[in-house]
Amino acid sequence: MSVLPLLDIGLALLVVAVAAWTIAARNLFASVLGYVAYGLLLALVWVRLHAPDIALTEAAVGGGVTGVLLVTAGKRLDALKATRSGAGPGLRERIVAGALSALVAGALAFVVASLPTPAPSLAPQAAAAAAGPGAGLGNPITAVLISYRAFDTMLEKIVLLLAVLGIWSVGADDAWGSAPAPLRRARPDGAMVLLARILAPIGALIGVHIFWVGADAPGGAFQGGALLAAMWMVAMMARLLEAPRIGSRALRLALISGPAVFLTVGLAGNILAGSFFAFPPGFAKPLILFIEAFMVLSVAVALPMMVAGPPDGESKP
Amino acid sequence: MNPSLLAGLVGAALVGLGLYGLIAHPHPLRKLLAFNLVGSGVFLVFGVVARRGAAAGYAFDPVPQAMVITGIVVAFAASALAVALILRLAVAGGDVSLDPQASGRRDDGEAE
Amino acid sequence: MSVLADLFSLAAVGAGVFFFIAGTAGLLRFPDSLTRLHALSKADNLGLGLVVLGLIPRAENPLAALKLVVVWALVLLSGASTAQLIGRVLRRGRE
Amino acid sequence: MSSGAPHRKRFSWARLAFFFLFWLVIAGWSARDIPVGALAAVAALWVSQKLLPSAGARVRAGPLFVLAVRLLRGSLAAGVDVARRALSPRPDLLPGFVACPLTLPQGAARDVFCLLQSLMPGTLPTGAEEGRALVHGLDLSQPIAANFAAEEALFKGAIGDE
Repeated sequence: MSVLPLLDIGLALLVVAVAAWTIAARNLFASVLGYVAYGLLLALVWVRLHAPDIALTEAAVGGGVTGVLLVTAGKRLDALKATRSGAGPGLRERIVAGALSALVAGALAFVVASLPTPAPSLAPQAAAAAAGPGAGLGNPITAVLISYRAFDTMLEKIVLLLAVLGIWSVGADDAWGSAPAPLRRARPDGAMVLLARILAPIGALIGVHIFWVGADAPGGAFQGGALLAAMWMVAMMARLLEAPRIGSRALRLALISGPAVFLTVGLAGNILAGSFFAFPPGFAKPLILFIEAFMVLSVAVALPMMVAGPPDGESKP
Repeated sequence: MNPSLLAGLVGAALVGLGLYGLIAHPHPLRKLLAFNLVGSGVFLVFGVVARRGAAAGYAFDPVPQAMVITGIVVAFAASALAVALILRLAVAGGDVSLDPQASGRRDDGEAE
Repeated sequence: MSVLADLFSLAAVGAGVFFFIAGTAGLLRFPDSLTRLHALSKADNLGLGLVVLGLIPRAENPLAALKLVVVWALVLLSGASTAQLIGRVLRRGRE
Repeated sequence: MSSGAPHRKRFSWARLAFFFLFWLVIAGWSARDIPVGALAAVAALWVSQKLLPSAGARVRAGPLFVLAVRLLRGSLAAGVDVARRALSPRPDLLPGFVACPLTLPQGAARDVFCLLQSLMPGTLPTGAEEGRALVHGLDLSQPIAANFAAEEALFKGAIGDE
């Protein structure tokens, strides 16, 4: 019984130490590796906060996909031989920055320690949403995402779309419509290829499972989609698949399918159930799963396209 | 010390560490990493709020938790956009300096 | 019967923990990154395998037991693959 | 049996069955989930065929069983070996690289073989170059190259590549 608090404190110290390492590390690569480890440790903290859904998202997106994004960016910078980044601030500025950061952290810690009791909570409303418009969902977080705060979730899908568009538009003008550069230039090692060949189908299967159980248990469209995205990226890193041309119609349809279906069902709710994003009684769960299936597709396609970066005009499909 | 207070303090420390890295590192990718630390610290504080708001039969308040999930994905999208801009800066300027004096070739970056 | 199963679990999990500790000892004591890689991949694979073996009698049904084996197989696959990849990077770094 | 096409089809069924069983293992048995599991298995099969088209290797049960036993025994020996070296008063090591000739052609079979070798005692392949696997050994006083060649012959027997 008394081991758990010690484990908590150990975990907390470890998370802060690894975070400090990512800041202090000499080179970018070491820092990124530290960040991936940090993401996985942070997922454990989320588990301790009774937030397994966030833990899954943090492990997949915060640790894995962000790690691949940064490692790929570092390799591309190396290839550009653009390593000069200017001098850092001097010792005096560092001390001032450190003191100010400590002040901010201290103030935040004070606020956290003096949060009001009893804590304000929207849980009753969420419970009502899970019982009412989100009927049949055992996972309150999915109920909140798709029913109670459906608008936020839909706009977040549009943010993903905007980010992809923003990244594509950063590319050179004459490269428009072509494929992004491959994630790795070098020929991959046999061990990497084998790992991708075995892991990718199994990971895809697990991704579908996480999406499917998300209605009633930890998991859901984001987590499942992020896992599928990670598997696609593993296959791209092994050079078994290449990123599609950004002009591809299938790619564009997949990208917009999530928000489009979400919006269409929302508008249909206006007519059939009386208000925007209201689900007709009795159809809530199948409709929600229908929306989520397309959200999975959008997330699974959007994340790798963001990592792959702007079209590069060189790689022929 | 209960786990949620501890996690809140960790969140505060992460915000401080990230803030320092954001100011102190000259390399934009390192700045981006530090900024992600700040972000996850804020999420953690939000998670503490969610944990404290346990009510209606749940061990947590699902609303902030759902928003953290949305937040993580949006933060990733922002990071990916930042990476694309940094790489473009490197292609255009030949280096990744954010210091306008340090880079001589910045102005003719458009002429490719 | 259940006492026997408990004893089996205890022995297997204990042996697994022993190999984890041995792997960590190797990580700390071996002279270079390549030898440390051996220590981690081999001792921890066996350690996890023994832990899984010890937990199998406690699984609710055969599918749950198989799930434990699957976890082990996935860790084995990813551990062995990344060990080879890291080893390659280290070898290239030496040449 | 000699033509490629029916063989390839049979092999796909085996993979499909594997993925469906995998679904059952992670999802548990529930009648409501079975259709989704079947769909997921088909999706996984599609991914798998895309990344590694079935080559039609004639896997034989007997040698495969021998291989599996050797693998399990090898992993056990590898763990014990490393534990002994790590816990002995002075780490008992003679590390170094050995270039072992590979007769398996480049491809999935060779990659699987290298993966298995990385689980064996004292050896860690670190990539292949020009038909040779560069194996890192913990103890160069052991016959690493000879063991490697013997294991490769056994492996080729198991996958039906004589």
